[in-house]
Amino acid sequence: MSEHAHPNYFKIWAWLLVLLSISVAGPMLEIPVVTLITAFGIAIVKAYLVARNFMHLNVEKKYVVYLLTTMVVFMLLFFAGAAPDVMNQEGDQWYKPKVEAEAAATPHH
Amino acid sequence: MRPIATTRSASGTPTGRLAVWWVIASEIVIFGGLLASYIMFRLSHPEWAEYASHTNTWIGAFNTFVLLTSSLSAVLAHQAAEAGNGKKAAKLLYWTMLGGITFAVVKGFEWNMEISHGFTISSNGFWSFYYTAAGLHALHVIAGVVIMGIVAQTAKQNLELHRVELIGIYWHFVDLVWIFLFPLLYIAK
Amino acid sequence: MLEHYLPAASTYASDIDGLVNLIFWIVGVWFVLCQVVFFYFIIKFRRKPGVKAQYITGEEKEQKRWISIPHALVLICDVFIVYGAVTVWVDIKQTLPEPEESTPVRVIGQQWAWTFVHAGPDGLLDTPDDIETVDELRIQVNHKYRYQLESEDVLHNFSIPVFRLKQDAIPGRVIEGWFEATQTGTFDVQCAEICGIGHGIMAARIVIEPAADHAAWMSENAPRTVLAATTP
Amino acid sequence: MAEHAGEAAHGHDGHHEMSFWSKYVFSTDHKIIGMQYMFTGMAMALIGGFMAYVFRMQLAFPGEAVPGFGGVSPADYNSLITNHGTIMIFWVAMPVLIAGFGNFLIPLMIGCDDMVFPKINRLSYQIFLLSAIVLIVSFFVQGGGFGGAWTAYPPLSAKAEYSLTPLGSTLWLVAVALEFVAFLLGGINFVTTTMNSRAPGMKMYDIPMVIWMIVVASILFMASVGPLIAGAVMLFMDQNVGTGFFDPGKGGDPILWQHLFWFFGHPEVYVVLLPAMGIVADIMTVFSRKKLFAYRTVLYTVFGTGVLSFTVWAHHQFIAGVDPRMAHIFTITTLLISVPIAEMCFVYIATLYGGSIQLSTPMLWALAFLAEFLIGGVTGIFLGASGADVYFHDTYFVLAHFHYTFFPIAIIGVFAGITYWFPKMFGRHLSEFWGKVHFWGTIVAFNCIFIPLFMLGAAGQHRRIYNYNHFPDLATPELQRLRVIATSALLVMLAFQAVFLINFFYSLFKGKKAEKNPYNANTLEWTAASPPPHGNWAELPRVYRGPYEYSHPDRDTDYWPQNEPN
Repeated sequence: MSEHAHPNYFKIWAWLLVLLSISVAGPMLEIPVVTLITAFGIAIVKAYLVARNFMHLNVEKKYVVYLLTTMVVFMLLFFAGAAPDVMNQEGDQWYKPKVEAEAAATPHH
Repeated sequence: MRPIATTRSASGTPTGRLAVWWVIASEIVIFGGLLASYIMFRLSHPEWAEYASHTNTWIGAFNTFVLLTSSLSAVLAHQAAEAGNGKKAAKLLYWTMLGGITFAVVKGFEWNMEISHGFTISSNGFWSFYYTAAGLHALHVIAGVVIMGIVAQTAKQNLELHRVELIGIYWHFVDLVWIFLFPLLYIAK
Repeated sequence: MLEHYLPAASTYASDIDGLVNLIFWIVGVWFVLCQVVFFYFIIKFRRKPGVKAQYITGEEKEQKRWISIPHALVLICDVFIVYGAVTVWVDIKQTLPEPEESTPVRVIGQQWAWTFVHAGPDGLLDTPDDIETVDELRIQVNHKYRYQLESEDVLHNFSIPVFRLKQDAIPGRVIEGWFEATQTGTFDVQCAEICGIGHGIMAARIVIEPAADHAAWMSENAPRTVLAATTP
Repeated sequence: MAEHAGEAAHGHDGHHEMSFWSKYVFSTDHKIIGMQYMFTGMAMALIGGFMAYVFRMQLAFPGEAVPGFGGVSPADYNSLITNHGTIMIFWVAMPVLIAGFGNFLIPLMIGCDDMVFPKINRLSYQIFLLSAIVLIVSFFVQGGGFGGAWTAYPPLSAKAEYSLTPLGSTLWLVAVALEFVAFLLGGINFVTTTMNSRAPGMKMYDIPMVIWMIVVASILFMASVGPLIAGAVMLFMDQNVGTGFFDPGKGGDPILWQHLFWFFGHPEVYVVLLPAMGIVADIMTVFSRKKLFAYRTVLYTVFGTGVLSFTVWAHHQFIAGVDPRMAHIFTITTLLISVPIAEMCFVYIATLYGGSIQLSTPMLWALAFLAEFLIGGVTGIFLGASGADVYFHDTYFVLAHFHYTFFPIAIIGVFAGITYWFPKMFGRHLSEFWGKVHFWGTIVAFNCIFIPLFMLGAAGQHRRIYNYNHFPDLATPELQRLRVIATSALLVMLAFQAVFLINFFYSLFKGKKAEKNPYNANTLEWTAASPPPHGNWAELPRVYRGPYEYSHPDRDTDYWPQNEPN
């Protein structure tokens, strides 16, 4: 580990801050698509920068990257399996009646 | 005394670091499960956008800034530890801890403010997720700060310097989780 | 095989029984085959003095065949089972009879009783002639019914073994399905999802009667709510 | 790494006298921790078995006071079945099979002196013990133990007004969550140890199958338990602070819990299955003096099973209100996973071919595992096929099916392992004769318990009912006779466990002394003393070949230990 040249950590930090400002500024345009990109697209870029340079995944053994990616893929799989029931309001032969409007209207204790 | 087993490295990755990767792998699925559930609910409840508009983006952004900066000092501590400079590494770890503490204190104020405005954990689904996800993350921050204190203590005496890297990797992961929590809880409105 | 234990009283009960038989024979053959070979090996290759075991790596192609051919055969059998399962499933869970040729019935589970809202003589729910009963479902034989399954509190499961029908009732969700009885009689309705300490007493009966009897029961009970006596 | 220098310098930390406490209670030695897990697991198995006795008695003789327990109320009954399931899976199968054998075997079989993190290992056991205590406490709190089934589906588990066990459900959840933490710590230790601390020369394909399987099981556990931990946090909040994650009235969804639970719950089946499969592989090769048939194929089927196990979870929810279209996908994946498992069984049968089989007690258990597990495997097909599951869901058919998988795993597999490694663990032999008496008594009685339950399931008897008198179609004398047969067989089986316990404890102190390698086995643990001292070997072994070189044609002896240069 000690042989490789270190990236300039300050530079990466500066980039992260720039990206942070963009993600905060994005919603001010009030265009949903732009917000989506500035919020989540930039989160992915930030995560990539941190994982690659701060966690040193760029010089770590490849199987570690595969391991972590596999975990993320499992979560996508979970999402794909659960979303048809949890996320939808209706499906094949079932629907969720609108109880929620009432529940939201009643004050919570 | 440390067993010989700990000093072997058949996989090419030092044992401590390997273990940290496995810890992070198991943490990914913990946060992953929680966030996947949140996203499902969020997409099926358009009205949550309205609830989310009561969060304070500026506080969230400030905390993101604090965590990103503390990640920088953590990685610099790792660099110092690699160079064999335990004193410097410890000092940088103290800065990182300060970042973590700042994060937690700001979070405390933020929650206090929100609860006093009536947004409690049982107000509605959004706030339940808001407090649960951020709370789980904050527990990780606090645990990180405590462990970092122990690591810094030994690093100061130039002992167990490899631990500086290990706690650093964990800290970056905590930072990474927040990078996703920030847009999910604050920006998406 | 299932008919040995209880009658098949719905149109799709025999489909399920057929699927169960299909699976039984497919896996049965595999099972018997495996066990016969297994016990044959155990008996044949018992330790004998002076006889050394063979050295077989199992890594060579002609050895691996002993595994890969059964492997492929299992896969083929799986295709048949999947085909059978999917057809039966689509019929039971994904097909709804047309409203004109069927009658709706609302089934509501709660701790620890079933409430059945019969459509009454007009064949429509949520009209004044609805007949509400507790723990007794009355239907007409050879007639299609569409059920709307709801739950008031926790999970329940609307299960009629003679129909081979099961469906969870979930609070916050309405689930639809259908059945058509093929023989008359009185049978059990179960709750097949644990629902608290009264789960064991959450029993109901389904009464399947000829069209004339059913019509008579409806006209007798139509306007007012009837609380049927619960089974002991 | 310069730290390798330490390897030669590692003398033995002398034989300074250790007190009983530091030697057996707060030890960091992997063997002692393994024993702690194993004995705790056995104690919990007795509790779980007692629960089975009480509720089976209630079913056979409804309403009559059960000797040793008294009358069984519906609340008692629910709590008994819930905790029987929870204990047998989380506090028996997992600690004994993975943590017990894993701790004992991994360092010994890969040739190192301990786990890589001995203190974390100790912490793992302590958390586990705490979780067991919390669970036991939960039976005695006000309102009684949790009675919402081991799957803990909300809203029943989430609200005290539904479950009527306000404290019991929360303590149950806390106990399960603590247990997960213990196994995460243990699992990280197992995986890291096996990846990094193998003896010099031990390559990937030289690792004994049982170690591979325990490691893959640990990885499966780590990768699948996360969502359930998140779910447990959410359920805890629902129970105690009034959130509504699973409450439809507050915008939540009870189905979400089922997904979180089964996303873990199905891989969990393989988490416990694989170590048992591994134990059986090692025993079968030793007692048939055969090389394991197609080692690599077995390994690939294990990986295949592992990956596929993440894609099948919703077959537990076919009729639980999930969208019916999803059932097709999960039927296909479920039937696909039958392929690698069937292949594993074929490989094991093929391993016997041309062998020199000795029917010793461990071998009997290993063979019985395969014979009985096949029944569990083939009956699973009925449940994985969505159309047939419409009928079988929640019947005793399901119950009998998974007992035909879990019993071979958690009981037969464990007995195989204990009888096989007993000489290594304690330096003494178990009695073969009483071992065989125990074997036949257990196996015959086991089948007499669960075959009647298959029939009851086919007759439509649904689960978790304390008294079938309320269901006229199920209250027939014919079916009641089957219930009585099952209960009687259970009593016989439980009685035979006394034979084991007496044999075990007698042999522990008075058994015949065991030499280093009583079975002429190849793997490294048999090159250490019986029982191995702290640090396992005076000089750590090197490895030159795979673990299953039995009856090699070039050798006079029929075994070829891994550590012999030639």
